[in-house]
Amino acid sequence: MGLDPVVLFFLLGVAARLLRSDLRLPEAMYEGLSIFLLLAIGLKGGVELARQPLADILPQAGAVVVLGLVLPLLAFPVLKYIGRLDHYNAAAIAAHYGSVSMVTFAVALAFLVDRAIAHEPYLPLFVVLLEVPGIIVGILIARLGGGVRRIAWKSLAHEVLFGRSILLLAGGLLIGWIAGPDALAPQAQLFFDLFKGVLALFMLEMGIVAAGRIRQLRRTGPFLIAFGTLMPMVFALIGGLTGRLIGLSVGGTMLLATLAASASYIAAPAAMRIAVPQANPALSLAAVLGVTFPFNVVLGVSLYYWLALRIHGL
Amino acid sequence: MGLDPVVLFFLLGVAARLLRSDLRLPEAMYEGLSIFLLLAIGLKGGVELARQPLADILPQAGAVVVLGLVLPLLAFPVLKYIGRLDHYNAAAIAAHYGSVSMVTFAVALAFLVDRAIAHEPYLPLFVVLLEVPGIIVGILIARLGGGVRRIAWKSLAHEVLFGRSILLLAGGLLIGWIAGPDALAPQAQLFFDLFKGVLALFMLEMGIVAAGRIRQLRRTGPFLIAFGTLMPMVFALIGGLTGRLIGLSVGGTMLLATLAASASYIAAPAAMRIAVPQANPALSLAAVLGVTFPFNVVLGVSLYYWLALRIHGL
Amino acid sequence: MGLDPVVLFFLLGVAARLLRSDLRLPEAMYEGLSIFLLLAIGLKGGVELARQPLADILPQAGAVVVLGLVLPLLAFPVLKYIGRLDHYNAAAIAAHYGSVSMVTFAVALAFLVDRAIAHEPYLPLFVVLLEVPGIIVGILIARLGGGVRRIAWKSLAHEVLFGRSILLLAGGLLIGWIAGPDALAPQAQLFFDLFKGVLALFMLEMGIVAAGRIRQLRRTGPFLIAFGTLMPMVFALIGGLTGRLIGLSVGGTMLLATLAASASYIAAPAAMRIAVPQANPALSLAAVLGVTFPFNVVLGVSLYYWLALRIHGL
Amino acid sequence: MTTYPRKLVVIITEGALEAILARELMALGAHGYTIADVRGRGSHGAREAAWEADRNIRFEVICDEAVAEKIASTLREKYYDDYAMTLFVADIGVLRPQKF
Amino acid sequence: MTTYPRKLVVIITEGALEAILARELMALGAHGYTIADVRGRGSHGAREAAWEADRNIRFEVICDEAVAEKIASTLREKYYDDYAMTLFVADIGVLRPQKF
Amino acid sequence: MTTYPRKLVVIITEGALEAILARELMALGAHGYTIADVRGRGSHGAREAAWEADRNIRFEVICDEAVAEKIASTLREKYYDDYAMTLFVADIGVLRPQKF
Ligand SMILES: Nc1ncnc2c1ncn2[C@@H]1O[C@H](COP(=O)(O)O)[C@@H](O)[C@H]1O
Ligand SMILES: Nc1ncnc2c1ncn2[C@@H]1O[C@H](COP(=O)(O)O)[C@@H](O)[C@H]1O
Ligand SMILES: Nc1ncnc2c1ncn2[C@@H]1O[C@H](COP(=O)(O)O)[C@@H](O)[C@H]1O
Ligand code: NA
Ligand code: NA
Ligand code: NA
Repeated sequence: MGLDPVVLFFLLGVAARLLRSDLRLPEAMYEGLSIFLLLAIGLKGGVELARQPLADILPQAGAVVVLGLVLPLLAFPVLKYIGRLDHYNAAAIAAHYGSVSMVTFAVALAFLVDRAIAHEPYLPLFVVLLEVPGIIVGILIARLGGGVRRIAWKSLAHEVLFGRSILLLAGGLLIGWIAGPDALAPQAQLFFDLFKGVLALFMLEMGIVAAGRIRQLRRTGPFLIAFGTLMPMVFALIGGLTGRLIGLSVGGTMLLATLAASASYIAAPAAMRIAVPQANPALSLAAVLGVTFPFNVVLGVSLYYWLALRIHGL
Repeated sequence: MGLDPVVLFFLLGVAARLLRSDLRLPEAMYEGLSIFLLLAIGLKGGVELARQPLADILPQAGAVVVLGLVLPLLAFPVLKYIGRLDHYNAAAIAAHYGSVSMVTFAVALAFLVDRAIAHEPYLPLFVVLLEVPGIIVGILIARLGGGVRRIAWKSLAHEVLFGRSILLLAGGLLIGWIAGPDALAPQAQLFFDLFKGVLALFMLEMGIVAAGRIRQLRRTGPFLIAFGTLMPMVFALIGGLTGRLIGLSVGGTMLLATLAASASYIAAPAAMRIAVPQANPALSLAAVLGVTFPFNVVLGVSLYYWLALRIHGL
Repeated sequence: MGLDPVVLFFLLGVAARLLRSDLRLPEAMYEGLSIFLLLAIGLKGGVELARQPLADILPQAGAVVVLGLVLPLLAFPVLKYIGRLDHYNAAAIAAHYGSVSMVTFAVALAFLVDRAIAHEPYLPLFVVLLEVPGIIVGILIARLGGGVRRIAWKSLAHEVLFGRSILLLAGGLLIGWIAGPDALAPQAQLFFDLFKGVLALFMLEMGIVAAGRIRQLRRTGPFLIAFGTLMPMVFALIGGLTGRLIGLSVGGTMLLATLAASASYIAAPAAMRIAVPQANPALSLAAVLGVTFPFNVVLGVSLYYWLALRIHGL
Repeated sequence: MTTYPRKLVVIITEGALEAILARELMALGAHGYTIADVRGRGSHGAREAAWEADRNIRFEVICDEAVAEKIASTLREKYYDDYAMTLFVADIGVLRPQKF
Repeated sequence: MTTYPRKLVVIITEGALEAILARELMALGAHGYTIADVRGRGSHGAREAAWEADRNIRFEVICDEAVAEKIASTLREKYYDDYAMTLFVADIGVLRPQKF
Repeated sequence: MTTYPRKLVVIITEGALEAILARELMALGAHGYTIADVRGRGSHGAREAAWEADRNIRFEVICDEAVAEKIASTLREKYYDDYAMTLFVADIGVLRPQKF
């Protein structure tokens, strides 16, 4: 099969940046593409959700939320005691890894679709469910340990729950669920047929952005590099086992493993800047974008598929 | 059938705004999507126009222009004497309601296409014809009643006739008409197949924009809310009767009713800021975007279809 | 066949500008569309390249590079001695005409595809090969004749080789070549099926930009108008003969003629501003965008097809 | 560094006025201007640049005192009443006095 | 031309603060503000506006000296430590003293 | 409010110079800069930002007088002849003198 074109686009972006090319996607295009991807994933999931009884999914959904609450609690002590990061930075990075990356999910989804590997079609719902808990736990950790500093909880809950990415994902889910596949057919040519092409374009941009974070890794030292590759693998294992536990297929297990392994670079950074401003965003973004995102899309996705097979004893 | 997805996207935008989400479409995307929609509607109409003798349409076109001249004359006294708005504001709002909304038309068109209801395919021509007269009448009213103030008529005619929206609609019509369906086939995949998906995205943005105008309604009082819902219904009746008179089918009658009921938020506001600067744009936009646009796309379109059926005695 | 819709979109843009319409594509859209076109042409060529042994193309590629080195050397004396332009301006304009226009190529390609005329599918490779040499020769001419002024050659090589347009074209080629047609199938719906629609939109913008340069022609006098139409015809002849010589089909010959006839308005202007700042960009852009680009897309493409037929004795 | 004193006139107003003000400024004697797309809030409420009617622009004009005065008084008279508009003047220094 | 002296406070900071600062400035007594999207470099490194976390904004506030002082001291206390932020103050003149 | 006097150097020029000027300014001793995308008109005609070769940028540098002077004289010498460029200097006040 070789390298997925989506990964090649990512590498082109990385190369452009490392070669100091003037190639840049206009910021409006970055925003437009990410709005498209969030909506499309939501719609896809919503259309599938419409096909089956919600009650069947509820217990799974509960388990997934618990997963989202547990992951940052595991990451925090590693960051604080092994990585020797200060309290705020450890909490903020834990929040990033507790939350998820929608684009990493999209790459994993494309991996399965290309290979015609079956998977529960309602997994986009889990993206929504996993995005928020990790962030909230991270903020709680930061508060409990940090000095007293009033946090505007109301405005923060807002920021997190009604932030762009949750709103588009959840909104897409709802629209897909209400409208159903037939009513959405006229929109399908835009949102579904063009999905992988748009994802490729976005990966080009992600390559440029990620490569821009690599330099910072030199300053932050080897810990973040190790953390950014090892933690996702551990989280993938936990996510994969959870998937098995709640009865997901191999494909679904792989997707949940990938979600657990992925780290947020949209919702979490925005929330941390407001809720934990003492944390240095250069650190978290170096780890998330400079290490984990590239690792996941280039190697991780195949690895997590292999893992899902093993977990299912195949 | 339930709610059209296009309406659901609109409601998602409204919700995003009312929930004070940070969701915003970049302005370049707003512009890009509206350029696309204007061109696509024009092209579609032009391609259809190419299929039939122009002479047959000429009398209908004449009647439609007359309709465009009459509507603002009806709206003005209502605004001035019942609404007690000052002369300039009454004239400016009359101009908005005399002109038309291309997106409302697009939603109505999608309504018919989804239900496979026949309609004259050259109706986009009427969008072009109806956009300008209402604006010009509004300006004339403003001038005749207002104090003496030199208006640069030449530059104004310019602004209105060669403004972005007319140019793209009319340009698309011309290109579609000259090129014909076969030559345009390679472009069809962009402009025609993706139309409803792009319309959905644009409606998301319109929801955000419209909801941003709702707050102003509290200050402007109940008159504009009543005007913004009742006037469109009256205009729809007039438009529908005109449609019947000039021999349009039920679908065509419904489209003309919708056009009459719709109010401009692209061409008219731009022209009014230059030609009738004394008018307060907050008033007209609150009525057009905060009341009439939502009313038309959520309820109006179905209502006008019912109306068209009744007018045709069905 | 009549006018290609792509040309009609160009003319609509020209009309919009000459009529002083406020129609403008947002700059982010201009950039987005051109990124799309560069990638799509590269991908298309790369996919085709994957189908045949590279060794067969190498000698042709060598000849094409030589062509790229020779053309500016022919243009320079004409500009300097007949046009009486100063040394720097003559060198800079020679560089523009020595390089190529990707959009002109795309229009020629669409011309062939619409008429189902066979052509070597790897010609996008030649776009990449022809973009750089003309620019480098132009800079060398400027340096050799100009006063002593240190040029940062390293940063310049950079600018030219890793500039946006080369990077996207060459990157697309590589991705297409590595991934092959099957792996790229999911992206095909975006990059290949929408190509002509996107090209049409871009031509609308090009019309606006080109028409903005026409006024300057009045000041620069008749020489640039003559140069901008005659030089492309001479270059097309040279390009066409080269095509015949290296064994291209009629379609391929026409494409190479068009490439030779075309003048750069992305890579060359950017490089000249840095490397030959003494040259006045108003002159080169008036010739390239105000004369040659319109000439090529409206008339040139058909002319060069006729030329290719004659060269092949048909 | 010898700099020559000039005035910087900054005008923040509705996007709809771009073409008109550009012509007006040149007619009033400016030798140039610079325009940026901005958003903001003032006595006319929030203008958030979400779409075309909601966009602000920011004109910046370097000129001598006489032209600055003409610009300020003309805009005050012609536009202050009907448009969202903010204008201020600052003292700056330029290197090429003949240019401005 | 009679102009009335006012202060122009310019704040260049992270895009993430837009909504918060906008509220803060109004609460501190500003009558308005203007925002531009910018990019830049400073002690926190390059901020190139390639994507959302990398975007700067530039606030411009015309106000009287007291409000300028309150803005400067509040921002210094609340944001200087944790955010990429640059602030400067200039003397300007306005035509309508009651407006600012 | 104690502010420390500094210079604000503003440079409006062709987009093509962005990377070069950014390096140049840092080399001349600036501690940072802010860039905005703008359009405009001047002695080189209209630059309307419709496409890449037609784009202006606006650099803003806060620095001390010595650096301001170096920037102004270097740009004058190296770029004034060949590029559309406008430069002006204003007096401003900053809160943290060590930062600029
Ligand atoms: N005090 C202020 N400081 C900075 N900008 C302002 C101020 N007041 C108004 N503006 C800007 O000027 C525009 C028009 O102002 P106004 O006419 O007061 O609504 C606003 O949208 C803001 O962008
Ligand atoms: N000396 C300076 N001149 C102009 N702008 C600056 C300067 N220093 C910083 N900035 C701007 O302020 C932002 C934040 O600054 P900093 O906190 O120093 O990283 C930078 O990204 C620049 O946009
Ligand atoms: N008098 C002026 N006031 C404000 N901006 C100016 C002025 N003159 C020129 N500019 C800006 O500087 C750019 C280059 O100027 P120029 O070299 O005169 O063409 C123009 O495109 C404008 O953006
Ligand atoms: Na995770
Ligand atoms: Na109407
Ligand atoms: Na050429």
